[in-house]
Amino acid sequence: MDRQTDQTLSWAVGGQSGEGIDSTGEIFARALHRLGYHVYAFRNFPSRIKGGQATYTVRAAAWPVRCEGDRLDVLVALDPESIADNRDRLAAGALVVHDAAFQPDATTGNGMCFAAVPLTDLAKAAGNPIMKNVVALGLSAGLLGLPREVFAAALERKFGRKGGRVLEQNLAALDKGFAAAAQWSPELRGAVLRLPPAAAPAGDVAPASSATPSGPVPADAAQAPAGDGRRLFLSGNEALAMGALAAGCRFYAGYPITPATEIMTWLIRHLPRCGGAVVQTEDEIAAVTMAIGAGYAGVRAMTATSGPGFSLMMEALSLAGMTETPVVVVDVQRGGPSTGLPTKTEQANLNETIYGSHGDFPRIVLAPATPEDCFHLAAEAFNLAERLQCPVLIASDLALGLAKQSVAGLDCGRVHIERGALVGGTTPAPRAAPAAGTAGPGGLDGPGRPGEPGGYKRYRFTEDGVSPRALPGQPNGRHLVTGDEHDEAGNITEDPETRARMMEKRLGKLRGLDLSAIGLRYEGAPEPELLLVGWGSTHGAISEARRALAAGGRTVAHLHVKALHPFPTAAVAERFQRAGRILVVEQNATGQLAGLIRREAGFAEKLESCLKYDGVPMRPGEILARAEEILAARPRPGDRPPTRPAARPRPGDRPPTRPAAGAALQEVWRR
Amino acid sequence: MDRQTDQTLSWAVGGQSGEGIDSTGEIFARALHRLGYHVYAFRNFPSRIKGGQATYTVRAAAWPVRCEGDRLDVLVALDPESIADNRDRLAAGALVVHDAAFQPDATTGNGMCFAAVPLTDLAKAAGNPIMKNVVALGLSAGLLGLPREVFAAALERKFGRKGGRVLEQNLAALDKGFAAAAQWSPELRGAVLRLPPAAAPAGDVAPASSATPSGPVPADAAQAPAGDGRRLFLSGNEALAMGALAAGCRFYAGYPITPATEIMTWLIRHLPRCGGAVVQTEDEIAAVTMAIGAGYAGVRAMTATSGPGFSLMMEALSLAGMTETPVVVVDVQRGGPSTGLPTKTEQANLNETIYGSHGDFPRIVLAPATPEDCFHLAAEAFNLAERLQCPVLIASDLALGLAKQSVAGLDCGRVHIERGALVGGTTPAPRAAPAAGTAGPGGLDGPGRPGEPGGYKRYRFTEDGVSPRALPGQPNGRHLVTGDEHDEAGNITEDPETRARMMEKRLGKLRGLDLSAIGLRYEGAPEPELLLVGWGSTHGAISEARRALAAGGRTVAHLHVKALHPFPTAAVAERFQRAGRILVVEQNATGQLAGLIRREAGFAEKLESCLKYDGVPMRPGEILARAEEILAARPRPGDRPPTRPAARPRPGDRPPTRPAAGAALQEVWRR
Amino acid sequence: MTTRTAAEFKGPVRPTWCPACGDYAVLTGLQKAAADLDLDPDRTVVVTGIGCSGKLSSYFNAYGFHGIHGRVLPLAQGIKLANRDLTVIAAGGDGDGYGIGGNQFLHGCRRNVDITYIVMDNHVYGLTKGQASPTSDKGFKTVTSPEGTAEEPVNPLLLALAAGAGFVAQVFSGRVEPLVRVVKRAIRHRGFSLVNVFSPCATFNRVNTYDWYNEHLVDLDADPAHDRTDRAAAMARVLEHGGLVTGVIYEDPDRPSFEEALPGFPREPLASLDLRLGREAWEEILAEYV
Amino acid sequence: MTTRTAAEFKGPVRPTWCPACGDYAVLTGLQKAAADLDLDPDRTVVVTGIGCSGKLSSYFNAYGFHGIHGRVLPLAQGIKLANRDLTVIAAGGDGDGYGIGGNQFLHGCRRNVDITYIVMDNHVYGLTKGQASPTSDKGFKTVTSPEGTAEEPVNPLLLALAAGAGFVAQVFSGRVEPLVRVVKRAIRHRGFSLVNVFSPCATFNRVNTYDWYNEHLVDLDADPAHDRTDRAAAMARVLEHGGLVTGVIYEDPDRPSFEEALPGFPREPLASLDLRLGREAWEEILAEYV
Ligand SMILES: Cc1ncc(C[n+]2csc(CCOP(=O)(O)OP(=O)(O)O)c2C)c(N)n1
Ligand SMILES: Cc1ncc(C[n+]2csc(CCOP(=O)(O)OP(=O)(O)O)c2C)c(N)n1
Ligand code: SF4
Ligand code: SF4
Ligand SMILES: [Mg+2]
Ligand SMILES: [Mg+2]
Repeated sequence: MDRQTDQTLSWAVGGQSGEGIDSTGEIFARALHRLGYHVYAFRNFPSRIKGGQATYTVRAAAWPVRCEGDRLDVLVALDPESIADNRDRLAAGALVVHDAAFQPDATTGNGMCFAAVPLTDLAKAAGNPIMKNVVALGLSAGLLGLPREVFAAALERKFGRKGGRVLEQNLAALDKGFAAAAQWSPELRGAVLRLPPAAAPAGDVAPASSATPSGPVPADAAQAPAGDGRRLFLSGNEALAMGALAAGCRFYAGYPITPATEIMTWLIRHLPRCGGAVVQTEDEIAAVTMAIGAGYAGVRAMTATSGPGFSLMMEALSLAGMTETPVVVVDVQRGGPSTGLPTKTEQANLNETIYGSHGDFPRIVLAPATPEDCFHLAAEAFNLAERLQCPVLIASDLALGLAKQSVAGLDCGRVHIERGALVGGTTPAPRAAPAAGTAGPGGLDGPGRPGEPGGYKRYRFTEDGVSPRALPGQPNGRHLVTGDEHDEAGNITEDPETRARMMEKRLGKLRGLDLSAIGLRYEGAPEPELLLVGWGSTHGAISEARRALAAGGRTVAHLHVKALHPFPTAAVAERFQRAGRILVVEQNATGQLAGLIRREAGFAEKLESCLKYDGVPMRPGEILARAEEILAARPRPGDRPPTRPAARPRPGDRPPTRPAAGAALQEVWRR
Repeated sequence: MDRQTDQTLSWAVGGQSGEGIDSTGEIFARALHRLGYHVYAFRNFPSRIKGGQATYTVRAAAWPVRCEGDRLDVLVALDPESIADNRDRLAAGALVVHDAAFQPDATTGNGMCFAAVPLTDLAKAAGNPIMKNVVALGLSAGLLGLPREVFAAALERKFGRKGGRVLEQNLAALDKGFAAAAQWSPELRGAVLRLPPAAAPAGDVAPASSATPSGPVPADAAQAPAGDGRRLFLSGNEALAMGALAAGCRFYAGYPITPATEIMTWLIRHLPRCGGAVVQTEDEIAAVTMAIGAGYAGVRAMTATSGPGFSLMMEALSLAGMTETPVVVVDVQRGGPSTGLPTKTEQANLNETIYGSHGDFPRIVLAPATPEDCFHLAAEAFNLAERLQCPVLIASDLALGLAKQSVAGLDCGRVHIERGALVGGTTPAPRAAPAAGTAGPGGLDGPGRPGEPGGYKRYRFTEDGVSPRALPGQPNGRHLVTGDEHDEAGNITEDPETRARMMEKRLGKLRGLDLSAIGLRYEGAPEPELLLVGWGSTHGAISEARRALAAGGRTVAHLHVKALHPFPTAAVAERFQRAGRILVVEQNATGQLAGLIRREAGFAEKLESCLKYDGVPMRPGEILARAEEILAARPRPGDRPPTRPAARPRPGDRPPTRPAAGAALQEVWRR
Repeated sequence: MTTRTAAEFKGPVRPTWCPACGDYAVLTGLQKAAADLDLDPDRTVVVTGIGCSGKLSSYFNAYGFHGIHGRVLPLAQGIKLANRDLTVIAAGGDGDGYGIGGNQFLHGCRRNVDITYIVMDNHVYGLTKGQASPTSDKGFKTVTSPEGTAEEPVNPLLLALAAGAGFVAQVFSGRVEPLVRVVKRAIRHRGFSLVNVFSPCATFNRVNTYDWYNEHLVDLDADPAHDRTDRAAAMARVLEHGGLVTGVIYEDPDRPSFEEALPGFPREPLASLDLRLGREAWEEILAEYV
Repeated sequence: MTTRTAAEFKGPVRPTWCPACGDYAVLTGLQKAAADLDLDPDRTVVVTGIGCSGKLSSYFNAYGFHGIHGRVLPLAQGIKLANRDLTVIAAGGDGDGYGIGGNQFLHGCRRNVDITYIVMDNHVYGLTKGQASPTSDKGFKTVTSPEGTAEEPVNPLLLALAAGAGFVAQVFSGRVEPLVRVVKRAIRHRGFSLVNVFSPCATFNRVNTYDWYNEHLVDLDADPAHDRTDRAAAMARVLEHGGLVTGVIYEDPDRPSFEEALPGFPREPLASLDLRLGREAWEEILAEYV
């Protein structure tokens, strides 16, 4: 898709990690956001601390862009590797602004324009060669005709503390960039760089675009955003942490791991102010069991991790399930298996979130697709955990967790806290305060000692399987909680009859739970010839692919699954029934969502997979290519359901993503 | 099924755990085995060390009995609880011999005969009241007309070391029991107790039965057993450890856990004699990683555990998959979730064996159904692990692991050791010995330094994805092994192209792997109206149910799945196509095998579940009842595939197992 | 001073330990200590691991949490941090605490949350029927070490001292009075306290019996020369006697607990907080992201 | 005596540590030690954990196993037990070894398999970008402890001594000669040896810098009064200096390694065994079950 069609601008800055790539990208992205654009920003970074090629991509438009897209329109390259690493994304006619300090290998260019700018020299002139990133920033802003104040203000915020001199030099570097841009002829600039008309500035209600949306631009592009009206620019991890805070999470225990660490560091900055606490534990086993202990004692508790740490939590999940203890566990998936690709994205823990750990016990698995989802599903997770007294898992992924996006405001007021059945309807009063609210179901104020006839029964058999909890501190609520099988009072038993009923009670809690309302999002034609199905961070890319297909005359739709377990089978089946073929898009090598669908809903004969497992976020063009491939083939009504070998990666499953190299180069910049 | 029909005898001794229940049962079982009977023996014991009701059941016949059956013909009760706990199994006309020291609550009897025998008094007379179990043993043997010598010899073996006095007393107690039995009128005895004609004695080739097999007795009952001809009496755990030893396992690391501990204790007795070593580690994480380390260094290595410990091993499994390190991990499943029912059986870790751990990596999951399987699949596991360089999991279960059974001989000679691709075709020579066998593929004797062009590449891309291993110690085989993504040489990389190819290489190793030959066992009609499908220890119970159904005129068959992953889809689908309805029998609450089948093979519309999750081993009658229920209902061709809620436990899934109480009692024994 | 009796802390379930198991004395000792300290059963939580020892919570009348093998300490810390009004007592076996739970032990000692940890140390894995444990004497013969163990045993006191525990004590099931006295002191200690109890396994340990302990133990509480505020001296004494000492070995009454040391940790129990977020707080947070 | 050079132990990959990272000195020190000891690269395995430190195995020319976070010791022990002809060197970070890997560390010390464990202790989680580690000084400010940590740091030497390690040493990346000398001695030690290396993180630890160490470290190797065969004395010295000592702190040359102590453990590498089972052995086994 070219810029004319999708009306976006894709800009990236690349260089050695540690050269200020992140801050340059971040300032650029945030400025566009504040100017009213919808922005999607993603860092591609290596698993090392300093050095190694890193790219910060910013995609902006007047409509809500929600993925990196396929194309790079402008690359500001601080080193040669950046060009090599991003070459596949550079569209014909793309502009590569590179530091004149090196000569790019232009032999494999694809009709891109190379422009050498003496970034380092200009930075040197401003006072320090390391500020070449700031020169690049000014240059980029200047070329797009963006106002200097926004960028100067950003630098002021950043360096304010470090005192005048550094800031001054940075502002000088910025200006050198702007000045360099001013030397470009307006035609040249316009040919390469044209940002779509700006929407309303940040803080306002609607990023009302003056562009008439058409074709692949979403129909609702000009609509007012939902929420409390304030547009935000933030990552999925940040939104998730905010959702947890808003939902009353007051205890977090965790162990650092990429890409989940931000959730902990965010909460450590904000929780104590609300009376909560964060503990960095010795390992993930301690993290999850500490959270379970806190959840048992009546605090909304959470832990977050990624693959390797998540695997270590498996045993404890089973404990939470057996003891009916609420706890929220977040898995921000990254490239696996094992340590895998710690800084790259993947969605290969779906199976583990649903099937990891031993024995049968109730759990709920939610999978946010956007920062808004991260916020609201995190909040919902705590309600579900306490209402159904079981672990709730949130399967996020690196691309979702780390990408920063413009969102239409997150409304704390929409978060309702439902604490589920508590005897006396309340949590324990502090020791200092007079005891209150101890009467209630379960005869807590009766004469029966806990465990005796008439006494409180923690695991009382009830209609819906949920038994009101007494939290420690609750007068007369004493009982045993155990990971061994137990009777209604909580005492250990091996009686087969009781055992069977307890299993039914526990698993029965999820029986009526239909998550389709929060767990499915459907967009597009009601009876599509092709239905795109996805989960997690691929939402944006699938959306764009869907719109492109529709613009090409196809009847298509997009079903995004945000509740993986219990699976919203009925609602999914209804959609599937009406679809011609179904393409399941996911970032793993074995088609885990497709497998889940086959198991829970069937439809094997209609299912196709679009798999990606190279660590790079899914791109619309890859989905498009695979979709066209499927639509070109005839439907195969008599086909046998695909068996495991078919679901395994075949080279054919990887759509050709990389455009062929070649074509002429142009040197558009003269000193 | 009554005794006339199935021609078996079911005998049990029950009492307080610690009263010698196990040794009594064991001596009795082994004696019958040595007398040429086929014996199945199972202990039901509580999760405590002393006290608590324990029952040792022995079922014997002239044909290969392979489960406890539904019925108890004789119960020797040392305490009242034993009667209460086993009441449901006591058939009409069953004999309950109880210690005259107590008066059983006979009000809910079901036409059983109660016989009070002064076991304690007789033991006291023999010298010590604690020998009441030995009196019971003599009594039981006497009633059945079994030869005294066999039992006296067993006692001699047991007490030989403790010196004369204790043995003398025990022999006296045994004789008191025999004498008591002699007082019974032969008619009375015959009415209640008649052991089918004995087969050939132990040590001989065939337990040739003189009974003409008919009805539910298997058609091959009189056939000679396979194997090397020596009939053995042993548990699944013992057979599995023997298989590992025979296959060349020389390193075991483990942490104690019921019901897997016997594998470790068995190996600790036998491995050092063959030059191997067993390490009891600090936890299961150390156990599995130590085994992985050993596997990497060229030793066939194993660990075994159960649910909670298995969950702790999840992270490391992923490492073995990523580094392509062979290792064998055994999960002897027990009642879950969490600590659950540590001494009861269950099959609820199927999902975890296949889907536990993060990321996509190759693994193989085998599930033995009999001690013979335990032996041969354990041996095969090591070959698969080294041939395909991946973790191989063996999912056993408590009923299989702990029940002792007569088997037709285990042939060490049938075990072939295939070590897979090794550069130079060999393991490293000891430092003392001259280096040998270092030439070979990969240019190990070439000039290229490892990692340099021409040097050895541990993860060389090959046709089948398997790259020859160089083991540490191998000259010029140096390379890095890492859980991070890596290139052919083993060095860490984040290159998307290489990453994708490596994923394909690893997962591709299983592509051609069709496990149907070792992984499926089919018995019965080729086009059955009902196909019973099971896995693990339920094999014996399903077999009996199938024969009973067939005897009742139904066309039935039984497919047992012993390879869970990669699933033998094609072969299973072929069988399923020809079946009317399919009943999946398993001991868990969510129908994990049924779910796997839906995912891998489809056929949701034909599938029904027979689930059991109360910790008690599956019984033929339960399957029979469920099968009759299904056969009574009409086929439902237009049905929607069952969705998750349908797969969840419903009270209706549990066939009524417990016979109604009531009926008159008889007092058949007079002092 | 108090009207409570040990009997009030008797739980609803009858103990199923083997006769002569050392754990009986731990149970009754803890019940006596609880009564003496006038603990409120409704504000007391006994958290236990998996093992024979772990059954303690079934037999004690209070809130009880019988968790998973080796994780008694993070569970107990989570409970205490969630509600600091509770008295939290963690208990388990030597395998549970020093075997599989070793990392939780190490870090529990230095984190110093105000809980008391009672280890019923019988030098063997009881519930799984008699394998060697981390505290088994070198050469101890079991089903998993038929020729005797090859490793040096863990020395729990030394480890706790090295890991920075602020209260380290050891007692013996065979002597209930000091057990009660030391457990009381441990519960009163503000911060993490370890009480390692030599609690003989009557079934699987025929070496470290009541008689054996009676013969070998040295009571440091009876030794006026022992300076229990000096960590190095405490270590030296423990080493000197091969770990076979009883009494309060080390105590640092001034060290702040984790709750006191963690910046911003509130006085009010987290479990009692009003969970609603103020409008201003929310606005302040959003301001970062506009 | 030897013809090998440190350069021979240079691996195929160029290090990507930050400039001035302390781990460079550990790498070159280990390469030098390996050359001095005339180790055969083909019979040497470097096993590493996850962290910046874990990258060491990528840069060292030998067999390398870069495992999972915290499990370097069981991996290394498994390798050594599988083939006792190999020289096995385990290495990792402070988080890897004393944080998540604490239990493996504890039991690795007492099990005493003949491996050498080098911990690159920078008092911080480097690879995950600067969170507090178990050895972080109390009050150390990081993204996860913006107001400073609340816990007492782990003291690795004390822990190793308490856990029964037979060789305990500490060196500093800023002084390569003693580093090489001590590492050589550690590798030569029969049994488990710990070398804790103060290896400054130039990026995330602005407190424990080269200068800081140069100022604070006390060299026990230079102190003739230090009796390195006395465990209690070693502990006292470590405590006395708050852990800031260097040199060989403790050494027990006579203690048998696990391989020597484990009954029946063969002299021949397990990896070199003929796996076929003799007919008699098999018959003997079957005899139990007929
Ligand atoms: C993860 C896990 N591994 C193993 C077990 C099996 N297990 C139960 S109790 C126990 C050890 C008990 O020893 P100890 O902690 O000393 O307690 P004791 O029974 O001696 O009181 C073990 C290994 C388990 N329950 N969970
Ligand atoms: C199970 C697991 N948890 C967390 C991580 C993330 N992680 C990688 S390295 C590391 C800590 C590194 O610190 P340290 O061991 O001190 O090594 P350094 O980088 O400082 O050398 C962590 C937490 C992981 N890889 N695996
Ligand atoms: S086995 Fe030992 S520890 Fe367990 S209850 Fe019996 S005596 Fe006590
Ligand atoms: S972050 Fe620290 S430890 Fe890691 S490479 Fe950089 S300086 Fe070294
Ligand atoms: Mg113990
Ligand atoms: Mg570190």
